[in-house]
Amino acid sequence: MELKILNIGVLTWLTFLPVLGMIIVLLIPKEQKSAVRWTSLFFTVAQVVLAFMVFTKFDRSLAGVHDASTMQFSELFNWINVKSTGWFGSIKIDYYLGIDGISMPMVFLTAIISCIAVISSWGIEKSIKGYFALLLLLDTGMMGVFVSLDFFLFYIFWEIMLLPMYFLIGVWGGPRREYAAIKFFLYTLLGSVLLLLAMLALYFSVSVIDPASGEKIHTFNMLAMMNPANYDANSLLAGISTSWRYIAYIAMFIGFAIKVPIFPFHTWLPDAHVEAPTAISVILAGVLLKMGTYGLLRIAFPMFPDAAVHFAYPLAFLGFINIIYGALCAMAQKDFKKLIAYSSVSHMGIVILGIAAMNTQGMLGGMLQMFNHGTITAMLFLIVGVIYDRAHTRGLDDFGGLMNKMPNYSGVMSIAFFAAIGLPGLSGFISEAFSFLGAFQSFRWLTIASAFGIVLTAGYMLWTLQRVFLGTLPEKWNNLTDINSRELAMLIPLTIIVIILGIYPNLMLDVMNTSANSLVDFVKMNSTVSFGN
Amino acid sequence: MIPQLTIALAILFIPLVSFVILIFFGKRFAEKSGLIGTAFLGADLLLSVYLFFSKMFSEDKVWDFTFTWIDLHTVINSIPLKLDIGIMVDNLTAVMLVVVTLISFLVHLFSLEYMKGDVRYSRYYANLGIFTFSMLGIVVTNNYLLMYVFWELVGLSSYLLIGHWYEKKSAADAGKKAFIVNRVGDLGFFIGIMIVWVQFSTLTFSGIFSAIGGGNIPFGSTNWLTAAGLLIFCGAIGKSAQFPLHVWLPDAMEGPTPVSALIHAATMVAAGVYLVARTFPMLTADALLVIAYFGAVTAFIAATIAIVQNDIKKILAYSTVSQLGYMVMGLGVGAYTAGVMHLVTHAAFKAGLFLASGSVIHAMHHALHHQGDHHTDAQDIRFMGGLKSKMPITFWTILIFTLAISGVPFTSGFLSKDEILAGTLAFSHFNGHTIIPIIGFFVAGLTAFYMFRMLIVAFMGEHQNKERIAHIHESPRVMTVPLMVLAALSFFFFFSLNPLSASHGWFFEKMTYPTVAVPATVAATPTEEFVEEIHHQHNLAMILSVGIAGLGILLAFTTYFWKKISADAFEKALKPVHTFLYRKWYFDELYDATFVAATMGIAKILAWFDGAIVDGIVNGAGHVTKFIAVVSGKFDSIVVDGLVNFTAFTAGISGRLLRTVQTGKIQTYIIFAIAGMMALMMFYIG
Amino acid sequence: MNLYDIIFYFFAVVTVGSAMVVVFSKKIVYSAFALLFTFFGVAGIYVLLNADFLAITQLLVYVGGILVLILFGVMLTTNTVTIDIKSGTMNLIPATIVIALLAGMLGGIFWTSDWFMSKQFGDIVHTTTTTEIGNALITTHVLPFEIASVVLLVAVVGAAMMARRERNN
Amino acid sequence: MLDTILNNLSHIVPELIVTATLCVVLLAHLISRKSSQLLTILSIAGLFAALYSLTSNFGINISAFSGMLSIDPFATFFKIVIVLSTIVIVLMSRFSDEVNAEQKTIGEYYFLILSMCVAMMFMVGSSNLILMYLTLELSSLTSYIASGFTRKAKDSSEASLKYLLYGAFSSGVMLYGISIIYGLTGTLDIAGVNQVLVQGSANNLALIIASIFILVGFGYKISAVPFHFWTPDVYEGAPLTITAYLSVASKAAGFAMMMRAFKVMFIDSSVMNLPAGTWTLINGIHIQNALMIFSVLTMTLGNLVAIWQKNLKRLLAYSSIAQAGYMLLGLVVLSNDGFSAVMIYFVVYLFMNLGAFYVVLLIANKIGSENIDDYKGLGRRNPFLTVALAVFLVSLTGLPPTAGFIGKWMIFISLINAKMVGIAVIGVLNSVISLYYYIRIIRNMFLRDGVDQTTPVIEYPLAQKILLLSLLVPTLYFGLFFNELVQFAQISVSIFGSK
Amino acid sequence: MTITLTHFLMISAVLFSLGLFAVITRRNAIMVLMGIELILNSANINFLAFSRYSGMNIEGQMAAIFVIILAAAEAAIALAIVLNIYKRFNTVNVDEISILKD
Repeated sequence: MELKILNIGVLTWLTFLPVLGMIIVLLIPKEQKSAVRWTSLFFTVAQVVLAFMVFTKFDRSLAGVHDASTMQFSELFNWINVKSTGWFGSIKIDYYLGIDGISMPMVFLTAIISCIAVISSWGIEKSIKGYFALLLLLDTGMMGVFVSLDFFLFYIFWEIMLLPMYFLIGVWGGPRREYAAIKFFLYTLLGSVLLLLAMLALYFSVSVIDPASGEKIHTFNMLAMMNPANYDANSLLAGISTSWRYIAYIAMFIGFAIKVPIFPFHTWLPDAHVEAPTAISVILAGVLLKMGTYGLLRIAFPMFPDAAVHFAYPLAFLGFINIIYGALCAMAQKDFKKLIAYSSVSHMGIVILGIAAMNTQGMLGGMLQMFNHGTITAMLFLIVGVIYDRAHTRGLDDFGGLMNKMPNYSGVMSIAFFAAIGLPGLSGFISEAFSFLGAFQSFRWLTIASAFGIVLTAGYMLWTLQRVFLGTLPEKWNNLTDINSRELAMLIPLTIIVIILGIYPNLMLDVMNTSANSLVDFVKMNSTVSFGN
Repeated sequence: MIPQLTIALAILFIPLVSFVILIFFGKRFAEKSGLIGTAFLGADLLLSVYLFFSKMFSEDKVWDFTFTWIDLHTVINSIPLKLDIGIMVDNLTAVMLVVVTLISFLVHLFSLEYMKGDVRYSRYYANLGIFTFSMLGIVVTNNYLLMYVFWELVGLSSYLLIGHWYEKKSAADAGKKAFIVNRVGDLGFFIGIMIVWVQFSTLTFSGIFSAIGGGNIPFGSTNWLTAAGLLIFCGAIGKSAQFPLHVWLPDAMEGPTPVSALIHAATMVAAGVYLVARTFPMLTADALLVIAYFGAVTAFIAATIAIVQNDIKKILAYSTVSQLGYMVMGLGVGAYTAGVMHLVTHAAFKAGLFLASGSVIHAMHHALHHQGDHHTDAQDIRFMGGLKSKMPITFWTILIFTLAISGVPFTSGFLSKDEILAGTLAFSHFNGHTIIPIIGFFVAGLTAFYMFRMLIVAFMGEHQNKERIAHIHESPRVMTVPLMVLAALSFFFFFSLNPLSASHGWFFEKMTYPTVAVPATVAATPTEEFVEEIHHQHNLAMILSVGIAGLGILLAFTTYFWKKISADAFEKALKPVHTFLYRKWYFDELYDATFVAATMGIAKILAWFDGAIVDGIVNGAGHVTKFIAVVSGKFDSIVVDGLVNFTAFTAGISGRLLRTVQTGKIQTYIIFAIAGMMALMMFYIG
Repeated sequence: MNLYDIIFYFFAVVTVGSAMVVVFSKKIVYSAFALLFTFFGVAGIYVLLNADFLAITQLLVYVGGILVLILFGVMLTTNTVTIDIKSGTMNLIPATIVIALLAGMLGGIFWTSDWFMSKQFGDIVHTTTTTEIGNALITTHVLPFEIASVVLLVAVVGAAMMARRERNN
Repeated sequence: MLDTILNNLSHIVPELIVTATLCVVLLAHLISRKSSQLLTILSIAGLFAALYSLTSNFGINISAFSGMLSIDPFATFFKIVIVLSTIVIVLMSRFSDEVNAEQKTIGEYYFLILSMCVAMMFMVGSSNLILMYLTLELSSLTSYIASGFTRKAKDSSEASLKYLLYGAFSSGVMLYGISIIYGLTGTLDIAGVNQVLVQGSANNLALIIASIFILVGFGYKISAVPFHFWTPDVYEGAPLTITAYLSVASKAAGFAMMMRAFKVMFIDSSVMNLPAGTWTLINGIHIQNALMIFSVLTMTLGNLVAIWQKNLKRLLAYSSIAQAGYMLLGLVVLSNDGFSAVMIYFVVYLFMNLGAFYVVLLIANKIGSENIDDYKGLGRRNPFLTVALAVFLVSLTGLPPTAGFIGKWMIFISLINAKMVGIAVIGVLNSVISLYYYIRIIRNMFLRDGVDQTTPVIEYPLAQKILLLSLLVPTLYFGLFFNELVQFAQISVSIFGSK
Repeated sequence: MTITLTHFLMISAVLFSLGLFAVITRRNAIMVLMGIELILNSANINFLAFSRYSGMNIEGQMAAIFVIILAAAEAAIALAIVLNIYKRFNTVNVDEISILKD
């Protein structure tokens, strides 16, 4: 599948459109605030349009995962080529983009969430140029992570996001923004340096024949790293179930787990969410968390199938802890945003549980849950943002009876809440159900235990709903206004997605299905194969 | 898809259309929304009736339509993995469709007057629509997946309906409680579904049953089959308010009374029984036994509680729980048709009871409002009394319903109840669990007693407050017509032409026992033997039940009408028992003290744990102060510190220690350099 | 014990003894003068080591140059009115420990090491090395020699800059 | 002999040009005491000429002056780094109010910078222990004076004294070590030393002690823990330009000398069965372990103490200590790719560190402070300057897409290639810690508001902007396109007299 | 007992240690400089001793010459710096000169 605009691949467009937007935003004079906003909006909308084009043109029958020939819209150019010396092979790094069923939904999600983040940032007044420039840069980083197939490139994008995020939380955040920002930064950096080491270890363990020169070279090509035949016999990561392989897997896992975040690496999340401005919370929950699980699926599982299978139960156990622990923590929160943040922990646990099952249902469920959680939690954060913009408080006990005062708002809110609870007919249900169904096949008791999470989720969600929306309206909120059309504009698309995917999940499952099956088969098949022999 | 199924689909979606129209354009229609909703339901009812008759006169056992919703393109246990969903109509479905649409229609009709002037009038009708849709969905689906989907939707819509007056904290609480308690049951249901799915890779009823019939049982163990059945039954425990999850139903009386009629009499609570009926073929003898006991215990507990309640709706609520227990017990003992039949008959008279009570409450409200009395509870039967003359239609219909529920001959209730009791006798005959029929008969007596207690106290005797009674009027026609319709349906001839036995009526003829799929070794008594035994026990059951019901009624009249026995004296003498019953066996308190408290406690502990321990895992001595602050309950003010701070902390401490070396005195530096040099030498030499 | 040995021990005692005075003397002027003797002693040792040119250079540069510089330094940095030319000590205990250890270790290795020694040690001709040094300086060691000139240039310019008196402020 | 010497002279033309320039600068200052601009122009011209003539040394790999000096790609590479950084420093000095205030001695200032440059250029090529000592001392002597250049300031004077005492002590100890080596091997030529040592006749104990003594000298020059103590004090006290120069050029020269010394002196060239590009040390010399300990200590201490600094110069001093720790990792692996990683790091370090110092200098010119607290709210007052500083700091942390990442990345590549995973983990964890203090500066600039909100926007001339850009662009460029850089470093890794 | 290389080396070791001791312990900057001169002298003794006992290897003597040159240059610069310090701080006691510290 190929799609080119002006002879440049569509994935490049998708990735670098925001950078283009950023440059233009930086060139606009500081005073023209609305120009800045509209420019940002234009570029993100363009990105959505492109993503939608890619989505429609995407060939559902091609698997991708480990197979370069079925990667779609792929672009492969040589980027770095250091000629080999007598004592050091040549360093070849490619600009290699491509998507398959694992990344397609994420690409789509990223585009939508970024666009919505721009809309929800309309009210930002402080250093508006800087804000939108950073937001667009962040967008590029996220998109890049999901489309790159070269590990080095992936890592660059992975890290590029950190700094914009730091500033976006740190400058435009709440009262404890500095703390939250630095905490986020340090945590994720800690994870990514471990990832870096694992990446280097992989690099030196894998070598392929360079088609250009015919010599054997090390490579950062992810697909090459997945092929057991490419491993050098005596390299660090050769063999099967060796301690080095386990160590590398765990290092990588920690890197990704911090992003997800998996207990006990989750503590940055509540702080970051609470302090971040609404749009950033939306991006954090909507896209950033998915990068962790995406990394597991794209990198950790296929490259370390033996370790992935070996650690499947511990992984599922962590998923279980996430589900229950996140839900219980959410229940005790008094801050609306913090509650949603913990609910994210809980919901991401379902993703973990699903993908740890290593079967089609679980994998699909997990992947779909990634997408669904992205949309649902984004909605929830937007909902909190709407009320916070009006009332300047997020205390759950400060509210009550908003249902009467803000009926439209409450309508959208109900959908988001019930989607989060996993109500059938809304998108969360089918993904959770698949995750559990898949997990049950692999881990019977653990899944039963995890399933208690759905009761707890209903508990804290409804309790929240009651505290904020039901009951009587306190006097002080008598002048609250209902949701305005701009806010509706960002919530309605997500609502539509949530409902459509609830009724017809095939729309998304179709895209992922072939890849998920392929991934499961690939991991299973290679988990008993010795690498490099 | 055959045309009849298209009609079934139409029946399913008409209420949804009603919902969508009313939710989006309700404001515009305002007062007309009620009429719109009622009209839609009327059409729905007509279609259902048509479908009912065409099914009854059809030779086909079942009309089924299945399609693949999600295909996972993979194979597991050599079965292609895909999610098939679809709809089906068999006799059970056809009957249930009529029951649901009929009750729903009547409730719509009744509400036109009852809910007049409500702040969210159109929203109310919209919610009724979505509720009816979900309930119909449960009925027409042919697989557990959709069943679960609609199951949850029923939960949602009941949440909306119960919490309709959400400004009242008790109403919002009740809605939440209903949803969460149901979720607990659903959890079991869901786990059951997981077992089934993992084993059979399909969720359609026919697929599962044929797989089990083919000797394929979960994880190769009949225990897992029993477990799967019981877990699915968990869903029924939740929805049908069985012990121990019955606590939500009485609270749910916070909703508008017609809603109670709809969801707590005829539909939502019936869903659980329906689920058991659907699952019947895969239930093992052990599972059925457990189910029977759950039903019996529920019936007993609820009946005892109902005796001492004063709130008219609470009494009805507990009587519902009790009757649901009856049905479940009926299914559990194997009296499939009897259980289902009781579901249908009960739907009619219980809906009638609720609507009638609604009528009374409506009148009381009206009167109290007139008086400017906002303290008197309009639902308390002790404040009623002597309403007979003022509200004749209501009184007479309610009398018929009460007779029906008490199992007096010539009523529909008698027919179904009698069969269930015969079933329990047969059951005990086969396996010796005599406690089941004993409870069954005892509860029948209790039922008669408390129902007549309600009737007598509320309608007969003298009204205490002259002024109030003057303002009490019979309800308008839109409210009384549904009562009359339901009263008519409470007579025997709709179900069987023989007033004393239903077993030869059309219902028994059409509603045949499903084919049991479980392996013979674990199956319950074979159907033929069992039916044979029921026939043997029938007369005994009839005599006993009529006798006991009569006893109960007599007792009620003696106590409350003739006042030969002082209820107060009894109450005083048995104070602890009374309190125990009045407090509903302390179930709520127990749950609050255990599950709720434990969950919240754990949640709080974990939240604290998250903030203080996980986050600040090695924050060390510096955090002792914070620790103390946490203990003293100042959790909110605690600054949550994390690995960041841990890093900063240890790094900081060591950094600070290392800084002290930098004294600014050059010779100290040189000493350190020499010392470092020496250390290195020692390292190599030593 | 031949003459060579006696001369060695004489210079050794002079060197070490005066060095001790340098290090341990309370008065800085004493130290400075003791340093003179140390330099002398070292020069004597140079002679014993067949380094006549070096010995002379030592005398010229150290005694004639460095020592004078140091004495100037002492004079310029001590207030001559209140003669407080005592200099305190510090870090005595750690210094003693560290230095004792180091000295012991050095002595140990010097005692035990087998050094790179030419086989023809016995028949060394005691000649002057001046010619050789001269030759080396313009052939093999011309680069260090030239760099040394840069060093001196830097020293001159730098010292002049540092020590220059500031006018008008 | 004369012919040889004359011939050899042609290979040190760059050094000669700089030497000539320093004489000319001195004279020019004597003649015209007013124009400091002329001095800058002369210096820059001379340096560029030297840079140009360096290009003719590409590919030459010979030994000159009777084995005293190696003219090899390795030396040429470092000479380029040194000359480049000297150019930047000269330009920075031109813009430094602190330096320009000393109008009377400005000639000496440029003279000192240039002589330091000459000393370092010789340092990186010297392959004789006595020449090493000599050039090391020359560069040190110039540094002592240069760091006391603003001699009227107390802190500058103190820095100068401390530097002097510490340097004299260290080089004394190093000289003593050299003398022991001489005793053990009978030669001062590092290749000759190696030949003797390979035969295994030398006493191990003496050799260890001698090598540790020598290490003291090197450690002092590159400020490795525990020989780093002078660094913070001197960096803080010295003029900013000198601090910047010391942190880059001086360190580069020290590293080059150390790498050459160890590689030529201590490797066992008789061991054959090693992978290409790696080598092993002579039996009994455990310099590898020592370096490992040094590097870990150096980066950890540098990072941990830096967290507490309030003065930006002092913070950067500790940061440069930590950076030296990372570079030492490249030596630990004992392989060509480790060496080339260090060399790449230096190029990167040149741009990012000088860039950071340059911004600090520009800001100090305006607000007269190097205190981190005074940086609050600067982001608003001059976005470009502060964003540039942020980029340099991010690069120092080692985050993509800046060049600093590539520097660290190459170091870790060599570590992982050598399967030294444990030490690599320590390295990456350290870079996480380093983020904590670098980000503090960024935080103050952008996240905090200044005390005085009304302070005007900082304006500065175009020339200063151009210099800033010319440091900023490579910092970003090499982060994404490091092809040539890596290739150049890999070619340049060859040292005369080693395999 | 004849005089051997070791004798010379012992003198050198003693001088080196004394020099270091002076560097560490004396508070007066000039005394510290004297200590450094002792260290340099001790190294020179080593060079010359090794030079003689390894068959008149001229390299040792050359090294010694350069050391002497450097010692002279260093002394000049050191004294200039010390004088400058004296002007700023009015003392040459090293431990009192510590405004730069953590």
